[in-house]
Amino acid sequence: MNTIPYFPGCSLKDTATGFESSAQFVMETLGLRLQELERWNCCGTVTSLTTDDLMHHLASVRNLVRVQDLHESELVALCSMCYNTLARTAQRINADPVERDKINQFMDRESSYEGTVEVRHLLQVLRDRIGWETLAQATPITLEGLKVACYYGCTLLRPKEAAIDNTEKPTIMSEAMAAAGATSVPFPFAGECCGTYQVVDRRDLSIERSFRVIQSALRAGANVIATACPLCQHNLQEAQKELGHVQGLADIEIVYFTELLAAAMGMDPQRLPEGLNVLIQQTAEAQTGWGGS
Amino acid sequence: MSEEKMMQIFIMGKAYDVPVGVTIMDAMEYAGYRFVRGAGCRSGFCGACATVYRKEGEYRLEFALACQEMVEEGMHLTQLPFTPAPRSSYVLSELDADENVLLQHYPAIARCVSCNTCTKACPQDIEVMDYVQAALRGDLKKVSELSFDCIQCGLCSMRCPADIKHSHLAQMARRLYAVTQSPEPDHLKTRMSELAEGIHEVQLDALMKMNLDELKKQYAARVIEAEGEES
Amino acid sequence: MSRKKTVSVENFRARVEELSGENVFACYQCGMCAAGCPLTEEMDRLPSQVIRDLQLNDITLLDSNAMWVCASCLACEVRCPKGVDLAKLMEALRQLHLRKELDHVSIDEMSQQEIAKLPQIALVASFRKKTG
Amino acid sequence: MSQAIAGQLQSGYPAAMRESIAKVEATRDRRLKEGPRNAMSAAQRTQVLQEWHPDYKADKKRAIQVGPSKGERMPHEVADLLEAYPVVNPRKIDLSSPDIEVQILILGGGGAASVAALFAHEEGIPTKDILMVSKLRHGDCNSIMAQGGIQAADRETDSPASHYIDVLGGGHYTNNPELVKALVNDGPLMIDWHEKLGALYDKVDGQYLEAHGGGTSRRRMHSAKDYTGMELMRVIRDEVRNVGIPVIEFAPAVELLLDKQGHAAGAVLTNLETEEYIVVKANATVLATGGFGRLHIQGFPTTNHYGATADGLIMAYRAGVRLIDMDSVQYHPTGVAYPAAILGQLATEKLRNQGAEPVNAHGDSFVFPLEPRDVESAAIIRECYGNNNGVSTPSGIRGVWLDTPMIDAIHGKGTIKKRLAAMWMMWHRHDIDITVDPALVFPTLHYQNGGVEIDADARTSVPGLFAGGEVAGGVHGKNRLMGNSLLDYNVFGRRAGISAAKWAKEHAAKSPTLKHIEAFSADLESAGIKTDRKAPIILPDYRREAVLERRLRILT
Repeated sequence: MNTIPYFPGCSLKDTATGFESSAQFVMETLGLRLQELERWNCCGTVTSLTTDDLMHHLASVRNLVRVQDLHESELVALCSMCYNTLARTAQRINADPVERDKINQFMDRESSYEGTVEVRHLLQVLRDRIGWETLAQATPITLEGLKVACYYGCTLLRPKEAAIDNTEKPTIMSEAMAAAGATSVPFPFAGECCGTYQVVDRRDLSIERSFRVIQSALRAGANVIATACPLCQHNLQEAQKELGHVQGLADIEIVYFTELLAAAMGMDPQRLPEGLNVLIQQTAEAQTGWGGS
Repeated sequence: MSEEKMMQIFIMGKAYDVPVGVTIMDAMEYAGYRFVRGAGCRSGFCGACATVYRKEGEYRLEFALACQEMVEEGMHLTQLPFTPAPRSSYVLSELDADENVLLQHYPAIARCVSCNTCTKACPQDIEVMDYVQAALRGDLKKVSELSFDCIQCGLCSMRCPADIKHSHLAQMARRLYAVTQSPEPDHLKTRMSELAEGIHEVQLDALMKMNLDELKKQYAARVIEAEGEES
Repeated sequence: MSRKKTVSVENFRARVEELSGENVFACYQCGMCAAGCPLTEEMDRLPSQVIRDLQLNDITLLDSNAMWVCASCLACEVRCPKGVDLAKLMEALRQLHLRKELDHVSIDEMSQQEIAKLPQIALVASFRKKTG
Repeated sequence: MSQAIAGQLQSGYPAAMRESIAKVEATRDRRLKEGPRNAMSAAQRTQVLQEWHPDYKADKKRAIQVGPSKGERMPHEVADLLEAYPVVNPRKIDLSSPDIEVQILILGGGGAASVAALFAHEEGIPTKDILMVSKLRHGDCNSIMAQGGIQAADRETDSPASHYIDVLGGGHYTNNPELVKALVNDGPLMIDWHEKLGALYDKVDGQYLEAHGGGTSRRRMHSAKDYTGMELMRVIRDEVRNVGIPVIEFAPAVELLLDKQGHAAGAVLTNLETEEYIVVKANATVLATGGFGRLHIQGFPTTNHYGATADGLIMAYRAGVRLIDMDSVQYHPTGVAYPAAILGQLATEKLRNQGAEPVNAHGDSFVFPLEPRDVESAAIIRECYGNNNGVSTPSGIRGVWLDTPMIDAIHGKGTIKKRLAAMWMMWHRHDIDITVDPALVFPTLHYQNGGVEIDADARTSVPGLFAGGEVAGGVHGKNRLMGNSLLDYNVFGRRAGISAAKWAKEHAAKSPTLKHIEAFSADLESAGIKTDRKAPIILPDYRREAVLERRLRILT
């Protein structure tokens, strides 16, 4: 089976293990195995934005060096924060030999980074390398009737250079959902911020932002929100916990987009979120009439 | 020893002539320093003699244990024998070994910038940054394995730009890993209950009553168990 | 903190421009950034005012909470018709504090119970943006 | 290693030593096939000990002239310190208002002291009423350096009784049976305690990886790679810190205090950095000050830590406690003999229990690799100086090869790096790879077999004074087996802590005095001992004579 170097990131090893296992299932089904880097470190989760702060890019560059050591030039990430941080660092350091040189001064225990690795998000791999048609053919179980709000958040769409799709009108996740037979419902907050790391010292703020996102999806008629970010997922679920009683906030499932694809590909339901299984079951029943068969 | 070969080193800025082929610790004592701090086991296990040096003509600071590292011509030496690193206290039996537990006690690990300075500072050749990273994802097993050789000298923490307290963090991880993922063998539990019943005390009391000749006979009659098959 | 450090104030605007790599005078105050910002309600100065204050070299901007409320979502960045990256300016303002160890989040004051509820992805991000 | 030296060496060894290594390599396959030589008979052991063991050299010892062990023979280096005057003038110490008052004062910062502190606390003494004082840092001790392992009879095929016989036979039946019983009986208990504290013992498939040590009849050596002492010490120290027991570092005790009834009442400490004295009054005092390796008995190099200078022996002796078995010193058979930079450092017995065989300059084996330590040491000394089959180093030291590459040959490639990581690292720092080349070794001063006399409850003859660990004698008799020192400090550290707690709850110390010091000095004088020697010495002095001679003490 073909493989592609893969960076999991910290969350996928503890709080978001379902994201990883479903993605692995999806990719193996499609014949392209995610090959986890043997050694990797936290990407840094956020990009450092000042001109002179290269130290905070070291974490990402180290991971790029490890891809380079495999004689590969592509690295795929699932977590959208990891994707954004790694991709922006790669763009900055690949383009600037002077900065690359400075960074390489710190690489005395590993190879120097030559600026040749590019970072992709799994959605890009699905679109550009696998193709929606192939994906559609690999989904025997239809998700017909499922109304998915594709929530991109910030890091898949901004800045423009790192965006995996149109920053204002992204369709990439909807296309993936459509390939799996689900209906994607557009909603205005698809690219709005969930409050991100503000949850640490301004929880009120992240709850409020996440509340708006869910509310927007609900009003658009969605019964499930698909995300690509463990932090979005966390914040949205925190908002549900906190404000579940408000306007049916708890009535919507929040899952990783890969979990929806994996469900459509027949992954063992035991390994998928309970709420998603129930939702799929109910939707299937509704599609086939009461009681089914 | 006849006519020692000598070389010049610098201890806290002053030049001294010391013999070739001795450790930093021996060289400092030769020069006339008497250690109060900065020397402990003198065998590389206790971490008391953490030493910082720079070699002539090089810009980097290097790190070593004075009792283990040989002096070199032109070394500029100083010691950092104490790192006032705070540690987090805990009741081991009450800890939840979840993925977040190390972060709760040592939140600064989230500040790791992967600069790898800790690894470079480690005189034990430990992949320190890698275990901090494993700690960040709550991987107790990996932290335990990677950090096992740590002698807790504190050089990593002294150098860390994120103010991580590496050795305390790793100590906690190893203990927690041991009690949660490396269970006590059954035969020890069996022996503990036998001891509680006093079975062995009877045997011991019988031996204590023996005279020297009887004891010698017992000793000579021992059957030496074969070396075990180890995997 | 016993050793109270202060943010360097000399050539305030120039320093922010240097750190961010942005030209604050490119802004013509259209207000797109403020219009798109999801967190203006929490800010004591609007994003557009932050740039205006920089243009005016108004050092009191350092006391504003705007830079700490900004979540670096980059909604402003993608929408600015003049290509000013406000997120970078916000980062520069934060850095002026953080480089003097004037942290906005105090790790020592966080309880284990609080941390237990947070995923590390949030902690890493927050500490990178709010501790120096 | 400097370029200049490295240029003359081939992978760490000079050419002359390489010639001998070639002979070792030539016989290795045959020796591996044949297996080790047989162990000696009792008569052969006695002979080699009497002819070659340093303990049997009469002129290296003398009978002590004063104190409770008067007339007993001990090495000159020890006798010199016992027959020395106090470092403090009792009249210049103000005892009227102690600086610190606690229920239990624990002298020492090593294994026994830490274990005593934890069990005293468990016995109900609040942490604030316990004080540990350490000469160097908490954990700078011999306990942290022990590599090979800790014995405890916990397997089905083993029993405390088997352990008992091994200990007594190894100690030539000179041990105190009560203490041996305590040692072997508590062995599994201490391992169980370590498990609950989270120590990481080597395990395979959930079972302990247990090995033989010199003189054992059962495999009962528990290990944590070859960092066993460090793993235990750092876990126990971490727990002392967790519990919050106060520790004052760099503050060694220099004299014990006794009250009018003759009960222990604390100690006088000195702050090593400011040189101030500190008076601590305590209901119970635990002596856990370790051994005397740094006295370099008979000029031997030592494996011991910097502070092993017999302070506890001297203080206790002056307070009236008898010392036993002081004529017996343990030389570890395999100290490093080359390179000179790490001379005398420990090459753990685990190397031999994993298959490395002692081999002479011609590549021939000459001794069963796992004889009791005194026998093994004597055999190596005989091979070098009796049979003249040793290997000479450039600095004029003789040694024999320890054929370490046999370990990987027997157990598979990678075994050394996995199980003997500390050892591999020690030689690797000097450009010697023990997976490829043998290591040169010679006996090194390792352990104080004797010490202060205690009973099974770790009580000394002075009420309120307890002792455990290397400072105490009687457990090992005149020879200690590998793996019993870690067990000793655990078992008797625990018993000392518990006994001290029980005593402290029932006995309040009265006004402390130093009268016994004055009396001891008077005894020295009436015995006609005229000397300017002072004790305890606290730290050895390795400064060069040439520097010391030119010293002007201006700032004192």
